[in-house]
Amino acid sequence: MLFKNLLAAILLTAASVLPAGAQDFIAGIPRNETLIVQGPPAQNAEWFNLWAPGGGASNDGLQQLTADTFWFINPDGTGDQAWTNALAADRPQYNADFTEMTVKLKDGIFWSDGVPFTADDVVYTVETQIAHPGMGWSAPFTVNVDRVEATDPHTVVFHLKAPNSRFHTLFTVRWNAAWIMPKHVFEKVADPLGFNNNPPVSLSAYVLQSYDKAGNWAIWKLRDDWQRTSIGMGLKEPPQVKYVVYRNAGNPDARVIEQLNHNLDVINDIAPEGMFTIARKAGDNMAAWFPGFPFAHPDPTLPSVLFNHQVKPFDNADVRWALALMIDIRSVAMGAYRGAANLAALSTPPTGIAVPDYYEPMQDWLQGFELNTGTRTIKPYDPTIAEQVAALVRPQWGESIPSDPAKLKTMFGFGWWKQDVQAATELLQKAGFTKQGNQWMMPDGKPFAIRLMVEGDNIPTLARAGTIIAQQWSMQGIKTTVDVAGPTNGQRLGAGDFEAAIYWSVETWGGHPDLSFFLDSYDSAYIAAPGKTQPPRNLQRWKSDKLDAIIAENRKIAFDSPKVIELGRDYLKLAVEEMPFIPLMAYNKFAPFDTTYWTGYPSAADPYAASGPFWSNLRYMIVALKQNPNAPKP
Amino acid sequence: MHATLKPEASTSSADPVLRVDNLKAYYQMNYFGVSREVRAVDDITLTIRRNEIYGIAGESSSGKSSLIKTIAGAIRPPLRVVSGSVRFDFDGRTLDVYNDPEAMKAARWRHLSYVMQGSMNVLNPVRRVKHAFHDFAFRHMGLSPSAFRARVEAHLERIGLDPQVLESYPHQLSGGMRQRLAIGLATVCEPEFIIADEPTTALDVLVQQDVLALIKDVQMRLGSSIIFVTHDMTVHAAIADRIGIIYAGRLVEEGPSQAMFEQPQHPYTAHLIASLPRIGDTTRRVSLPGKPPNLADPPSGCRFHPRCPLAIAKCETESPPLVPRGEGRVACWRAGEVAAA
Amino acid sequence: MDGFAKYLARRFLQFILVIFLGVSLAFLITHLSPVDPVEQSVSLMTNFGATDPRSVALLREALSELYGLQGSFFEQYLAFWGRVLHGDFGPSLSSFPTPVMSLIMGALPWTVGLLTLSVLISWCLGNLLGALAGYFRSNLLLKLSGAAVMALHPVPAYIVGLLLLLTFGFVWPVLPISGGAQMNLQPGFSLAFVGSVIVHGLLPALTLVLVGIGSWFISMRSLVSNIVTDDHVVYAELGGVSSGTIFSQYVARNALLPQLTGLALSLGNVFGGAVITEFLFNYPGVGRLLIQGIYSGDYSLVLGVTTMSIVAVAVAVFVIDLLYPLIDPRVRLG
Amino acid sequence: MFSILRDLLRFNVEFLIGFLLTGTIFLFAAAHFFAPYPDTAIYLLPPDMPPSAEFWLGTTSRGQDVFWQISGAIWNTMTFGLTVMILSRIVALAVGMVSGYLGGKADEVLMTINDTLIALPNIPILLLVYFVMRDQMTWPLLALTAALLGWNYDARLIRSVTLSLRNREFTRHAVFAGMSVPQVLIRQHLPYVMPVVFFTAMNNLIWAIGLEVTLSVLGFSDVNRPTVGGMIYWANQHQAAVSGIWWWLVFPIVAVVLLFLGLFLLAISINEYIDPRSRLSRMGG
Amino acid sequence: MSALLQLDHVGRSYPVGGFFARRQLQAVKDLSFTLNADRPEIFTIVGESGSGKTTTARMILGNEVPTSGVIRFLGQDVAAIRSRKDRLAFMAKVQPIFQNPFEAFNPLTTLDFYLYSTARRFLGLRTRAEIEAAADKALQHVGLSLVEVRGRYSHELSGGQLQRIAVARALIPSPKLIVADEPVSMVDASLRMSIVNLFRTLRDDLGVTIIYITHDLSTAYYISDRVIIMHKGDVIEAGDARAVLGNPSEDYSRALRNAVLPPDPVAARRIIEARLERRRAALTEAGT
Repeated sequence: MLFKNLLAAILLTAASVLPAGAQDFIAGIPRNETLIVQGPPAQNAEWFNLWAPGGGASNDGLQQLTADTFWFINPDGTGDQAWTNALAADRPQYNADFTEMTVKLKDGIFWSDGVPFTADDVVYTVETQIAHPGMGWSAPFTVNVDRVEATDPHTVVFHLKAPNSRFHTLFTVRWNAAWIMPKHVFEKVADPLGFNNNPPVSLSAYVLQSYDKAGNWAIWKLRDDWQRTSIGMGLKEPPQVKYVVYRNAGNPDARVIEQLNHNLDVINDIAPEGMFTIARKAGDNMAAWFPGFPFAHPDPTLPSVLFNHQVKPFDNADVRWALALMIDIRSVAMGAYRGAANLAALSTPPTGIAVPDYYEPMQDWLQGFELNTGTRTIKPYDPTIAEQVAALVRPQWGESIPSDPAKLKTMFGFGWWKQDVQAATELLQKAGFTKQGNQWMMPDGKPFAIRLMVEGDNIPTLARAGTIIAQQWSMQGIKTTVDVAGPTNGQRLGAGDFEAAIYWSVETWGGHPDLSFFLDSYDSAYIAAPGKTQPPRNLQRWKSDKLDAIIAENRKIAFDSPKVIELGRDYLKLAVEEMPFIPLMAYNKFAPFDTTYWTGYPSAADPYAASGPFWSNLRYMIVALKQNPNAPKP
Repeated sequence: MHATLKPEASTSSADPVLRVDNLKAYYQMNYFGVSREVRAVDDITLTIRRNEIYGIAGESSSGKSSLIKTIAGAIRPPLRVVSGSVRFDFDGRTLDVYNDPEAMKAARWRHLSYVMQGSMNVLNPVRRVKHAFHDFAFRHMGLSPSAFRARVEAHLERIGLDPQVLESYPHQLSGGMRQRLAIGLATVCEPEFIIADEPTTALDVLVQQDVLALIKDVQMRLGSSIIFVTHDMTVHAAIADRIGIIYAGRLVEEGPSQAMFEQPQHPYTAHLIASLPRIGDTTRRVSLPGKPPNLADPPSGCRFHPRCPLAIAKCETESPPLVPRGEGRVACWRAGEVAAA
Repeated sequence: MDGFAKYLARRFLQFILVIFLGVSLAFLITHLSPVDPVEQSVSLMTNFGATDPRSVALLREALSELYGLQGSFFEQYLAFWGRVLHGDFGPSLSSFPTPVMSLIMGALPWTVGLLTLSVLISWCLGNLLGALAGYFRSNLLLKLSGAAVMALHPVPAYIVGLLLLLTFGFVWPVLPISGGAQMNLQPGFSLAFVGSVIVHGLLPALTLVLVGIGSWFISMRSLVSNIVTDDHVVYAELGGVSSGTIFSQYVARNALLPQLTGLALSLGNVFGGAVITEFLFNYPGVGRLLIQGIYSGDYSLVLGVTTMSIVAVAVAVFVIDLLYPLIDPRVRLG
Repeated sequence: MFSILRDLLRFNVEFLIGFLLTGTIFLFAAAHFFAPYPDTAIYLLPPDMPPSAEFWLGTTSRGQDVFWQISGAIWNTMTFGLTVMILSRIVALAVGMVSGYLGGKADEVLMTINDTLIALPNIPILLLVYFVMRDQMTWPLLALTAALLGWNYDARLIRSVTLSLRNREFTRHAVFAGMSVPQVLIRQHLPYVMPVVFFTAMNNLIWAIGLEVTLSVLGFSDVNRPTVGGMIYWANQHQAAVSGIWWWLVFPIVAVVLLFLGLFLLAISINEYIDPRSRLSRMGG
Repeated sequence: MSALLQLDHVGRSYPVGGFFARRQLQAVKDLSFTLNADRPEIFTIVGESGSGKTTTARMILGNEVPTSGVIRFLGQDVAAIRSRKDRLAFMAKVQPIFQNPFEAFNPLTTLDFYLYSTARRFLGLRTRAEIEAAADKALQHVGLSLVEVRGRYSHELSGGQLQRIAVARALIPSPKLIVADEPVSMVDASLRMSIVNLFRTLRDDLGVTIIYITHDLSTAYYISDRVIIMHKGDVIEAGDARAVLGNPSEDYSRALRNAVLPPDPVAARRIIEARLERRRAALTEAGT
């Protein structure tokens, strides 16, 4: 009796409550004016001070939608269309020896509280941060800036401590950059480091509407005066997206479910299998970078097998090459990405402008590249890898896989090193290794074993790649165990506490051929002693005189100089010869869009803006989206 | 001598209120292949009359406790009734304990109550005593709650307990008080029949005397029949009208207590009585040789024969029947010779 | 009363000692953590931009000073106790300079609401079913529900939650699968908000109830099957007391007493959050906060949550010890 | 020993079912030693194959045979769970019995430690210890850590049993028969404590397996060693739940549930067998 | 005369009562008596529950420490014996017999283990044969043999047999003193006398002094040499057993004496009848 009553009560409650739960996904905001984007959970959600550490909603729309600075580079773009003048009216102007940079600012830009934006805000930004170590851009300003002045309300002149032809990149957004502070707000604050800036005034087209104190969501609203912003000025029509919701949509499974339920328009990252599920279930309501397989968007970062050059025997290029030749990249592509990988043999991501500037012109050189194994010379490059991978995925994807090799190269990459166990054997022997049974012994007689570090479930595809490479090496006689570092990954990489790792030490502008974005930090002067923390980028602690020469040369020339590409190619050739790390592929992200409410997302065919929710370039996508006329009516 | 305290049994009426016929109740156990059958109650027939106190005596594990549990219908597996019947006669209605469970349940406490050994544990330790009275007796009394309470209090006063005990928890009371309370609980509905299982064991001498007096008092007032078990022959001497002696699951002798103490018919009874020490007498008492029989594998013939000083060849092979002798019954091939021995 | 006061004093001393030892141990372990909050912040601030190695070094230095991480281990330990005694866990390192306390206080209502209810429901349900199953051994319905509970018992919380998430979010999408309340709804005692909180809490709560019910069920059933053979139960049966009364007043009542200690412990544990469930359903509670803290090397935060949990459990045990005499008359009156 | 087993099998249905279940799963788990592929090998088989005649339980998205994966995973998880269980039982027994028997100062000290550990929240402590140990965190070490966190509540139960045994006459008798403390504890008290040990052992095992899964799900696991939690971890990494690869998740869980049910039935029937009350009635008397 | 055991103004109090109402209970008050080492006797302590007799036994055995006064065994303060070695030496001379033989033997331990353990620990015997011989010899004293006991469990034997085995075990180290706390109260009446008779034999044949603690006046009368009657911690009456029990002088002792039911229905009924009369009178009085 009791059970029956209980059961009845439960069912009754369920019946009355469940439909209510399904209704009204966001209270009081029309769904068809709202773009819902996957954001990270904001710890310390009430913190809106973008210029001080403190967590908060920085990546939940704060910097993407309200902050602004001089210039933007579209990482997916090529040539001039990749460059956008935002607050600046023009490109940066340096003096001859690169000790002075002058920036002209656009007129008619206002903060969301109605205060005009002027050069004083810029000066204040730089000076305040220099005065407060610990603020986000304090350190680079302190290192570079001798003096900054506003020569008139729309002109700023930076006097630098030393020549620096790339100083403007501090204010150039690829992912983010030094954002301009609202002087009229911060000057009233005693401690800019302890100020939560809540609510934030906006310099861009959207402004904070409401946020979750628990950090699960933040909602941004189109400014009424959106035209008085750098992005709004350029628009011909008003943006159709009135509200942008950044929401923490939970684990990858939940993200897939939420998008299928039309509660999440933009996904940042899911596993390939989740992507395939959405493609299968959402049908026409789905858009992605590629409309069909491989779907994924290649980020301008380069997942690689990093070696710690300060740990023997990884200081030996022959060993590194041998390990590269033991890899069957097709299995890696299949295992990590189910084939949906954009493979990279060169040490720069095969995205954006790198394709016409580096990948296409260097194919001949790659095919002609000869490697001395100690007993013979081989030509390790295999330009047909894309076709081979295509053949592997065709059973599953069938007709959607084209047969045109040129198209396949944009999907799967230009080529990679052919697995060549014999050559690897010769290289190892050349390096003094011996093989006992199926076990390689190092020159000192110890068995050659590798701990391959991966971050883990934060970047599952790389963890997956790591397990396959480990298996391949193990099968060739080098016992490799995968070590999941989790949250300690970054620190261990920095401290050199690893032998080999799957991570990236190369990131580029994507939309600009200049490689200084990462290359400058490869200068051997910055290499830390073993055990000490290495500054970002040169995590493998690769030291090369030739490289130093390239870096020195690159510093001397201007950002837009055509010589940049030449030096870039020199670097790429050097990296092939020395194989300081084994580049694998672009960091492909599965980031499907739901087109039920919005259309016009960027794609490989129309890469007009970046689409990653955490990328500040996203704003150019948001203002370009169009309402789907077939959207369900509220 | 007080008139009501005559040791002669059943003067008032001779009609039986309890009839136990050929009752067999065995422990049938099967633990992981070890099957055992313990014949705790082995073919026992007896009747108890109205207004009579019937004592059951025997050593531990003789089956006396099993017998009284079987009579009370308080058995749980592995103890099972194998054959025979237990019938009560209440208000002219015959109730078979094992055939009329519903009627039995209704009759409990109204007609038939039970005093258990170990009064320590029979009351719910986490509730006040008054709840026990309510749970056990309220529905039989047909009284309003306040009238019921008054009745219970009066009843407790009559048996010499402060009604305040109703507000107590069991563990706040001494052993003697608890035992008195148990008797109070068993008699509050004035039942015709009371089953008492070792009601005075483990009580101090002074308390024991008190409780025995109480039982006798209540019995006389209500005219109830009481069947009770104890191994202490002196307790039987003090209040039983008739005594049944159990040995190895069987009734070996039964008779009025006075007669039994004066002239035991069975050698075992004789021994039980003879071994009792008494103050003022330091002559050496002999104890019974041997050990109590194992009921899972009892001796052949008369079960007492291995320890019997009078045993003859016949005793080893043939089990003596329980036959009338004198004022009672006895099961012994040499029954006549005991007194002489 | 003298004896009681003495007992109280000793018990209180032990209570303090437990908290002291527990928190010290937690301090030790958190400070052995290899995750360096400065490095975490540095990598957060430098990961995506062009980075000049010289400025990174400068940043690291500045942050280290800002977070107050200088000083020996022992000095930090003393400073920690100094703050804790004032109910302050210092600033969070990953959410600098927001105080840890305000982060915890933000998450606590969610967790306490969710967990208290789930613990109570699973305790009541598990005990009720367990008691019924232990008393009415032959009832088929009870046997079946017992089997269901038993089969559910070993299934890890994550799986139960995942199954619920898939069932009610994917196959039959009727319940929200993420978050604590509807978006853009301002917290308050409005019908909409409370309703939304309840609806959002259904799946995590159901997960916790399903996961928690098993152990209560099993222990209650075994307690009851011991109690039914007790004399007072047998005696009540002989007294013709109705089986309903016997069940509730003689069996369940006695068996519940030991379960109360378990309930108190579970309620104390509420302050530690339900890590897996909150993680899975993205529930804005202490458990999720804790995971974030661990990931970001925010030992102030981790230590704050751990300390709260230790104190809560110790208090719960202490309180139940003090209350027990009021609950169990045997202890009260000896 | 063998005759006990035979008796239990012949005369106790629960034991029989439990034995069959546990035995089957054990054999199944032991079979991984004879698996056709190494249990860490990936992409040797076509991925995502549903259960079929060729792959009985299907294949994972990593190209592994679910059958052989579960086989190895159950073995490893069981080893972990049993290690935690046995270690923590030993500590619980030692602390509970010594504390209950000796009483006084020893009891106070042990119970303060015990209460401290009760108050420590398990998951954060384990995660932190995992962080501290990192690469050195092998599964035996993890098992040890878990065991150190998993004995305290049960030690209290054991202590209360010992406390009541301490005042039993046979304990005093044993002392006057010259038995030493270990002799009293092991010979006289242990049989009475064993049912508690067995009863708590099952809960502890469930807790340990749950812990393994929890840590794995949160990403704290040795990916080089297949376990039930590890399988769930990898299934998550491949979003098996939403991708319809249900066999990757369902079968390991079914195996765990069956294993647990088997062990539970074994535990309650063995408990009945070793329970002093049942032993006594079996011996007669 | 040398004293085997000397109790000198011994007292013992406990905190009692529940959680909220604790008080001190004086279980034993100022108890003094001396047992002579040269003349073995059966010294009986008679009392009801709560009289302090069991507490006295526990103090003599060293299981509890007096809160006042001293207990000396062969001149040594019993409470001061702390080390395991001293305890063993003490236990070799003073051995207990417990009330409930079924409780005194762990039902899951074979009976012979107790015998062997005693022989091994107190006699220092090592070989199996020696140990078994010692056990058998002790069992012979109580009319049993090792063959009957070996490998048996307590439930396989009767209470009387168990109690005799308990006595045999206590005899193994040839103790000077045996403290028997209610040794027959849980034994069937028919077997009771076999134990009681055994105590006589021990005293007469082995020269063991026995402290016999009981509430049963009839067996006390039957075997005791000297007796003390305790009530609520106080000694009410002490002296020669026959004299005290046969003709008690104190009110309490007399009441106790008169409550003993004789094995005779007529006399027993008269006692109950008298009690009943008093009850009725008391109730009538209360009623009026």
